[in-house]
Amino acid sequence: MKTKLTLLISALMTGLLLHTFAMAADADEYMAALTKAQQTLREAETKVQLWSTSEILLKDAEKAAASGDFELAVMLANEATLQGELAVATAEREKKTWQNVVPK
Amino acid sequence: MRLQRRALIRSLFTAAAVLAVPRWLFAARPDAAFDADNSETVVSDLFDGPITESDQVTLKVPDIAENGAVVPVTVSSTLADVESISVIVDNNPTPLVALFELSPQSVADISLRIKMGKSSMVRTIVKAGGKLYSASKEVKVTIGGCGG
Amino acid sequence: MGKPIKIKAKLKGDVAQVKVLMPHPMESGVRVNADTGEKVPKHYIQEVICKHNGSVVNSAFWGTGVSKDPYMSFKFKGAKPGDTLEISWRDNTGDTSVKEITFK
Amino acid sequence: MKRFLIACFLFVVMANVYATPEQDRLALREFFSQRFPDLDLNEMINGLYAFDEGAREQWIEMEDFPPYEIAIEEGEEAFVVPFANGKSYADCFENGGMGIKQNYPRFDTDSGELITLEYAINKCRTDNGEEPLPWLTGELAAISAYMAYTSRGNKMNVVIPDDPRALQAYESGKEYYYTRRGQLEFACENCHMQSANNLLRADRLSGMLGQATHWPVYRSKWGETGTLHKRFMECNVQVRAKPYEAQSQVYRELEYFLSYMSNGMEMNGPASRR
Repeated sequence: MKTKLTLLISALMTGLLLHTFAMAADADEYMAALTKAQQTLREAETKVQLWSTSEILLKDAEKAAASGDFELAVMLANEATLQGELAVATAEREKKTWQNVVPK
Repeated sequence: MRLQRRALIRSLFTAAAVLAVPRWLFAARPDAAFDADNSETVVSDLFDGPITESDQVTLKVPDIAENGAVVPVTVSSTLADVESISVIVDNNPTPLVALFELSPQSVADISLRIKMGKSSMVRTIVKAGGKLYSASKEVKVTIGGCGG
Repeated sequence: MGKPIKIKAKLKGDVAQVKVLMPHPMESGVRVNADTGEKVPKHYIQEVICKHNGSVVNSAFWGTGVSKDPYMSFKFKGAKPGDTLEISWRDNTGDTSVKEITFK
Repeated sequence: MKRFLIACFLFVVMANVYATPEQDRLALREFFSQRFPDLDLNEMINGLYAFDEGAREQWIEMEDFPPYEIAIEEGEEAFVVPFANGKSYADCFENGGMGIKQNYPRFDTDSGELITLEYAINKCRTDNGEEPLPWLTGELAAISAYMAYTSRGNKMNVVIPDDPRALQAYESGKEYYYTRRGQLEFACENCHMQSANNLLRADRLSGMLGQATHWPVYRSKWGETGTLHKRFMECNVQVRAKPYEAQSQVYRELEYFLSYMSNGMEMNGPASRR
């Protein structure tokens, strides 16, 4: 009985510990994701191509991180990065092609 | 009880009209009819007696409203002795939009801009010579978002 | 005191054609303020009284379904140059506005 | 010979890429006369009402007593009130500010600034020690509406002076107009040239010609009179692109291009729209 209890407690402790580690990793991961997203969005902005949706994602990511949900925060930041990359891709493509639609 | 009270209020209105307090007080605003949430109640609150559809009442509204926030409505009539004109939008939260009471000097020709939340039958009831006449037409309201 | 009423009136023979614009928010009590998320309270014109030389030719009773900055037009007989036309409204808050013009 | 051919080739390429603003304008009119062979292009100052008979009838009824008249009156009242220093708006503008809207935006070759009418109104205030007014609606839009009203019937006459900075501003505005952007990847051009007169959901799209002649506008959707830049912001949001600030460089350049394209068309502001 006593052994069983000890086992249970140690199992719980290990679980908690692992969870804490996982969280720590996620916080770093989030900071990295956030930095990348911010850089990408800034690039989109300098190319006059920022979407109206991207900064909202970053705000939501910050909120999620503040409440400790790093998994969601990382996901949202990555989504913002993806939007920024798409916007930059549009900018680069349009630079070459916009002239084609001007009536001549 | 409610009916009795309404009858009482109505007789008070009549008394007021007969006494002709300041002359412009044809009647008080029929608040209950304006608060009613369906056309049937509006009509029964405002009017007694049969209502006849009449081609002497013209209701001009667009088939498709350009903007539900501003729908132009014109009501005119060739009937003699028009006393009042009402505008009712069935599907509005409170269907009674307007009630105009006209003096004998008036020409029955009124325009107004109204709000419509969604597509609806728009109707007008004209009281002339003590009798009730109506005209109605459906107006489609589209859900926009862009435009300009 | 409400905003000033704007009146355009002209005579065609002895028939007066009157067009009126009344700056007013005409809040139906249904609209939600996007910033606060709260319903904007009802604020709408309930009565418009039109007098020719002091006697009423048209009294209009309105609900919440009249558009913002309401417009109405009407006609009446028996008007001549020099006659007066007075239009006044009263809203559900007790606010009023009055305007008088003289027919040319 | 080879060098001559290259020169010729380069000339053709350059001529193609660097069409003059006037060539752009004429090509644009040609584009619309081919798209709408039966339409008097001058009607396009009335936006979608040039295309849609049902909507046009309702608009004409609005014109019976248009709600922007409130703004014209308020604008006139505000316009004549002197500033604390005794000067007034009339002192800031040529011809006392009357009948001049068709010349805006104008490029100031001294300061290198691109000046829209609204920009000039607020500049007039700050130059005279007054606080600037909010850009989108209210008093500024009303003053602009009044000034537009006094300019009715004049022909749009935006000038691009012989200054590389002015031409650059025009070119930037042009590039902005034709560049797809936002999550929906729409350029101004997609809606207002290719799809002019088409329905986008329930809304009929206006054409680009004449889009700059009729501002400010009382939009029923807004329930008040607002400026062109308010509409730019709305357009951006509709394609899910982040809008710029009103009177930002980007929007002033866009207005410059858009207005130049309407050159020769009748000024008809302020206007009412759905």
